Amino acid sequence: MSLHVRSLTVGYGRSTVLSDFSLDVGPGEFVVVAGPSGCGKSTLLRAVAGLVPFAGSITVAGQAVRGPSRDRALVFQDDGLLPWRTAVRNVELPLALQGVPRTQRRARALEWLGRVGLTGFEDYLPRELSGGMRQRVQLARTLAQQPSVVLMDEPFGALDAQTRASMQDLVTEVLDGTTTLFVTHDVDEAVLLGDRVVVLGTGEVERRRDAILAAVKA
Amino acid sequence: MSLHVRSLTVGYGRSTVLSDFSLDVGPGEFVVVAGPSGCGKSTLLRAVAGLVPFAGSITVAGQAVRGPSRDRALVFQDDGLLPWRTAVRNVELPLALQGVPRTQRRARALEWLGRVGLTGFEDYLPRELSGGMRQRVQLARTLAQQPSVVLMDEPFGALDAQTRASMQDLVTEVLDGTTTLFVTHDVDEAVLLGDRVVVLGTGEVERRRDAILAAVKA
Amino acid sequence: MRWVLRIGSLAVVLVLWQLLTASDTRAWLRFDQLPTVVEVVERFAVQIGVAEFYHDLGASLGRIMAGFLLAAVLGVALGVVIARSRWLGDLLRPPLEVVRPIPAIALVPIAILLFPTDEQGIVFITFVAAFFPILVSTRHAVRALPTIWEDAVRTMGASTRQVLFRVVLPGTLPGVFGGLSVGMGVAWICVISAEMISGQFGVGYRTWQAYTVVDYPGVIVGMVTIGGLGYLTSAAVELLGRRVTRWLPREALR
Amino acid sequence: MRWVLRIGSLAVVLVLWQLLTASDTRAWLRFDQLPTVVEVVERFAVQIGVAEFYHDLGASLGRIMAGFLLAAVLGVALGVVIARSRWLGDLLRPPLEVVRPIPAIALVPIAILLFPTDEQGIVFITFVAAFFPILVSTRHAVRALPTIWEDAVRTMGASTRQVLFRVVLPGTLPGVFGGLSVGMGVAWICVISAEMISGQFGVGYRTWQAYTVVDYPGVIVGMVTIGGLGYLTSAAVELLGRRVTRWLPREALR
Amino acid sequence: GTGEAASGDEVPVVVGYQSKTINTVTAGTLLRDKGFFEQRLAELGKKTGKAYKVTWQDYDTGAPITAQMIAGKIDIGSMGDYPLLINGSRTQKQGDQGTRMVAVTGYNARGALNMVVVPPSSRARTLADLNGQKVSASVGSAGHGTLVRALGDTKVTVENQQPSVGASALQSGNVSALAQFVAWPGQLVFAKQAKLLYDGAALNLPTLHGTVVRNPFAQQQPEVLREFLRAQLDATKFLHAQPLQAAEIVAKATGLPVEVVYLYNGPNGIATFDLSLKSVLRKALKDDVPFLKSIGNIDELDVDRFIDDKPLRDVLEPTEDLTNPASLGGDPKTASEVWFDGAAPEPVASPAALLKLVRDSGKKLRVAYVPDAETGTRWFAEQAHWVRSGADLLPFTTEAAAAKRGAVLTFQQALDSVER
Ligand SMILES: Nc1ncnc2c1ncn2[C@@H]1O[C@H](COP(=O)(O)OP(=O)(O)OP(=O)(O)O)[C@@H](O)[C@H]1O
Ligand SMILES: Nc1ncnc2c1ncn2[C@@H]1O[C@H](COP(=O)(O)OP(=O)(O)OP(=O)(O)O)[C@@H](O)[C@H]1O
Ligand SMILES: [Mg+2]
Ligand SMILES: [Mg+2]
Repeated sequence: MSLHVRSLTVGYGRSTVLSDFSLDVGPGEFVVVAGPSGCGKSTLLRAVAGLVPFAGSITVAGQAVRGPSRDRALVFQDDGLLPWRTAVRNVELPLALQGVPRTQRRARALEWLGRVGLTGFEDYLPRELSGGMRQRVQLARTLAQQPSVVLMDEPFGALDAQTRASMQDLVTEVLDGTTTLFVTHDVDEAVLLGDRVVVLGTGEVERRRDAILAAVKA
Repeated sequence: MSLHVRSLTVGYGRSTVLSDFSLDVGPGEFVVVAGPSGCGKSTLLRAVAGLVPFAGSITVAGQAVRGPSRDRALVFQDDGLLPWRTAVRNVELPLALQGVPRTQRRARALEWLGRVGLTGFEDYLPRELSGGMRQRVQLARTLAQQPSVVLMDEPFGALDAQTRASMQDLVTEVLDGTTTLFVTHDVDEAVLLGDRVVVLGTGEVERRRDAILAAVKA
Repeated sequence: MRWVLRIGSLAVVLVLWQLLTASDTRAWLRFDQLPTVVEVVERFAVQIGVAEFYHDLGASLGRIMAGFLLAAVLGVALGVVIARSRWLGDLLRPPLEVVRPIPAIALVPIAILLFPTDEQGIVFITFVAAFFPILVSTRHAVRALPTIWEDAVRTMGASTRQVLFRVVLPGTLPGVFGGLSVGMGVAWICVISAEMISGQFGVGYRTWQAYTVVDYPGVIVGMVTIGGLGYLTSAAVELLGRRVTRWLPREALR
Repeated sequence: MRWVLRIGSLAVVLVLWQLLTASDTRAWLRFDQLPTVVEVVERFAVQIGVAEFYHDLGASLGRIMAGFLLAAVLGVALGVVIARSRWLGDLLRPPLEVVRPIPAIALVPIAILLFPTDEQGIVFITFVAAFFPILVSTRHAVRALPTIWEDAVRTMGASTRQVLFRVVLPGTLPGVFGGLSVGMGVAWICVISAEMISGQFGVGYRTWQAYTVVDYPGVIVGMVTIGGLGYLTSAAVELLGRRVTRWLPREALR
Repeated sequence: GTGEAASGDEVPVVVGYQSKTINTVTAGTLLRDKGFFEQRLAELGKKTGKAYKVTWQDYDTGAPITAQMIAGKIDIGSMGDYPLLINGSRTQKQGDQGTRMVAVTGYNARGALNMVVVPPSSRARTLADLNGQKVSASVGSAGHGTLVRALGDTKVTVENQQPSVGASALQSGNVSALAQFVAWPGQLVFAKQAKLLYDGAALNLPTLHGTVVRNPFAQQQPEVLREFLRAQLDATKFLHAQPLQAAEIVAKATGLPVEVVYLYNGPNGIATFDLSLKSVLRKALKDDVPFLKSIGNIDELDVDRFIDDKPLRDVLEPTEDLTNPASLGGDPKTASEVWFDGAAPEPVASPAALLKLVRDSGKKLRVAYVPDAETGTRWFAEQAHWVRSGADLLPFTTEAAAAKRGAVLTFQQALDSVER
């Protein structure tokens, strides 16, 4: 599904974070969003997710974004797990909201937990997991939801190189064909995963790195 | 100050995370701690900070660790800022606890905020700051405290390459001569900052990388 | 060991009371006219042999439970609604806030005139007593709820109702259980006012009756009974609260 | 606009009451014997011309404030202590929990016997009323406090006292203010019980006296006065609470 | 403690009373309003050189007054007969620290201070009609005692409620009848919220209210007690001399309608005000003890020890005479009183004459009082039940009593049938 951001302006009362920002993402495109700390990357993702009020327009598959929807899932930069649910029950949550029957959703959630390397930790509460483990539970939860647009805010920030590599493989495989906005500070990761890199900055410059990417991927 | 960890064992009820782990850090040494997600890096740092009960012994400058102290500051992996205090008042906190007079401590806090690139954000509450900005406030707070042992748990995980580089410079400068345990997943960062890298893993192997480091730093 | 301390502390209080009252201590506070523990225990021993005593217990427990359960359901529901809907909050808060401080005894005539039977009036008063603490605590708990959990489930496509049941209710449980515990206590502290209507039985009724004939050991037996029942019911609420809020980080430290 | 809604909602309640009582409605609930709004307003008009009315207001406000302030200080302090010290918790909770449900009216005879002056007894009862909700809410708020803030300041070398004042108190303020708001309400709902001791003046005393001559408009004037005073004092607590908890994430959404 | 706390030259005196129990006004509401006690203490102060500070405390029942007396915080109190006995029994343990009954405030020699009323729509005519129904009473009060004694074999469920709670219950229909003491029955009947079912006078057992004093206070401040009794006598005399004015004072202070206060405290009223501790009244108190013991309200009480008439003897010569000093003149068995709107109450020789006057005068009637033809209980003419007896028309307080004498007429029917 294609995503179009037009003249997006987001402010938090005392400061305007994004102003007149535009971005077009084609169906199934994987766009990496980069930029200095505090430039508005998370804000952009939250706007697309429908979680902050904005001026301008955001459309997904021609439909204007007015609020959150299950089609646009967000992996939060901060810990977005529900602390009273165990790991597996956190992953089950989107399935439960979609009305998947109880036994089926547990099986699927366990499978996703396995794919992020957390078999054996399904009954742990978030507070009993390490930072990187919580990030992976969040990832599993979002993948289980199978949204048509995925928004990821530094999903691998707390992972060691090896785990990160296997998560990258997972994402590449699962999100193939899914429109994705992916925030990362890791240049290698950007190059590896992104079809394109958008750099937010003081002037919200967009830099095409297609050439580089094509060379690397080849 | 030298730090000695001897036969450290930490468990959380259902699982033993570190068992019989030992580590010696010389005075002023900068040790990078690495290892796969969930291997116990944060646990190690919390044990040295005196925040979790443990078996075995930890000594700092010959003194056994029995609980937290202002000599062993910890930059938390999760957000450790007090949400009801503005950025500058969070940085002032360790100074206030040390009894620094009000005007002086504000000036010093503002200076530290400036050094982490947050001038102009001093009156922002934590919830009004981006993830990377909050990490930098935490960093400023810990540096302002001037402890003799610094424990940092992925302090730059949410920073873009450029900001990260300037923070690395800052840390190198300020913590010169301070005993430091530093958790990071970034190999470049480990190589750049560390005098030595300790890899925690299934067998808690310690690998000396002094040779490599010496080559790079030269 | 912990139980020894707990029971020991109650024992110390009793011994202190006995000493103060038996010696007719009069140092600013005046214990000289209060009944001694021994007098109260003697009366208690008589009471627990009387069938009427258990009838009173049962009646009061039933009334309190009915009023409390009603209050728990309505208090939590309205507390959430008021905290989350600006519109409904503006609409419902003013009348509720004005009614909230109205004394339970002042409701006695209203309850009698309004309700067809005495029991309904009694349950109504215990309901009102428990309702407001639960409402207010729930409202405050909802206000203090972090926003990220709600944001998370909304991007999973949760409806307003699902947000309420999946996030708001579980997330506010620690605060809500604080309110339920307080509400249970307040329901008991109003049991006398409520049972003034009764005219026949109930622990509160019996206690007030003892006072109208200035029978102090009787009053204290009533107070102790109410204290005991209140303790048990609050302890049940607290226990349940602890069970459903095991996920709190501080629970790992116990 | 918001104020229109707020005042409008009170007006709707009044109109409804007038309609139900004036038409002597009797449909399960029975409004036929209750006074109409007009009767009450007439009586109110008379009351506000009487100097005694203001004397009563002042006396009750003073008593409530004294009891409430005492309760706020002691309730928060003990709530924190009980939640944080296992030892003191085990020691203090059993006696406190048994005393907590004791009805305010049941304390009347005790207060008369225990305190040298009536005013002390009255303040004691309002104190007890407000104390327990504040204690329990504080205890629950401390229990629900995230551990990381405390860990953070402890690695800065904070003493136990500093942890209390820098982390526990500010961090629990949202819950504590919930408790203060409830406590204020409960103090008012016990004002009649407390002022039963008085025998001379006070809004609660006057309301009960009106009831002893079955003067329903007088009772309702008393209830409305108490409702109004209670509303104002709770609103003051809530306003203060809002000011000191501006940092809550949800406050950004208002 | 007030008496013993007397420090320096200021002597505090705390008086507890029940404004709504209008049978005690001479030791409470009226006494306070007229300031007789303060005046007498001022006189006394000139002799002793001390200042006296009186605090008045008004409660709704006798219980808090007794509680405060036990705590040593009220020195002089007034209450009804059963609360008096409870007061005596509770403080008896304290021995010399206890209380003493020192005077009567008012009494009714036949017991008409207690009555049973039913809602206006009730079909009950006698107590027996209440069989199996709920009756509200304050257990351990004089109203309850009257009910139990009068019920005989009739089985009712007694709902033990405070008087005001019982009144609400009666209005809402949650109880079928209310058995209470002054001024509840009169007030409810006057407000047309109830009608009289049973008049306590039918039992012919005296009921009374009285004054109690804390013994330590009486011993330390005997002259203050004496002045209190003198002041109570002043108030009693004032009430006898100016019954209407006294009723108006009490009505204003309590919020009760003046017509109701005047029913009880007016000339030939239901309450006879006299301080004397008459032997019939002492006996009545003693006879009440077994009843209170039977319902478990008191353990034991030595009434003779509790009653102490020495202080009173310093003040007046006690009398055994039972006639009401506040008289309407004429034959007390028939003397009636009519009160037209805008005029003062005026005596009428008989109920029949009263009817004639009301019908012929054409003036608007405010209220009229007639004595029950049998018991002499003063009652509202409009709420009385009338029976023709030859040329005469006789009023009765209850329908049951009237029905025994013939066809019962309402006030309006009686007015229409009185001879021109
Ligand atoms: N409170 C707890 N209760 C139970 N187990 C816990 C608790 N905290 C941590 N653990 C377990 O301890 C192990 C190590 O956690 P720790 O946070 O030290 O890992 P880490 O090395 O810092 O990982 P990461 O790189 O993901 O942050 C994990 O397996 C985790 O499940
Ligand atoms: N609730 C808020 N109120 C006020 N300002 C806010 C709020 N949230 C974010 N901001 C401001 O918006 C700007 C952008 O924040 P955002 O979180 O989008 O940055 P980011 O690009 O994600 O940074 P990082 O890489 O550090 O996560 C920051 O300057 C921040 O101070
Ligand atoms: Mg961000
Ligand atoms: Mg970690």
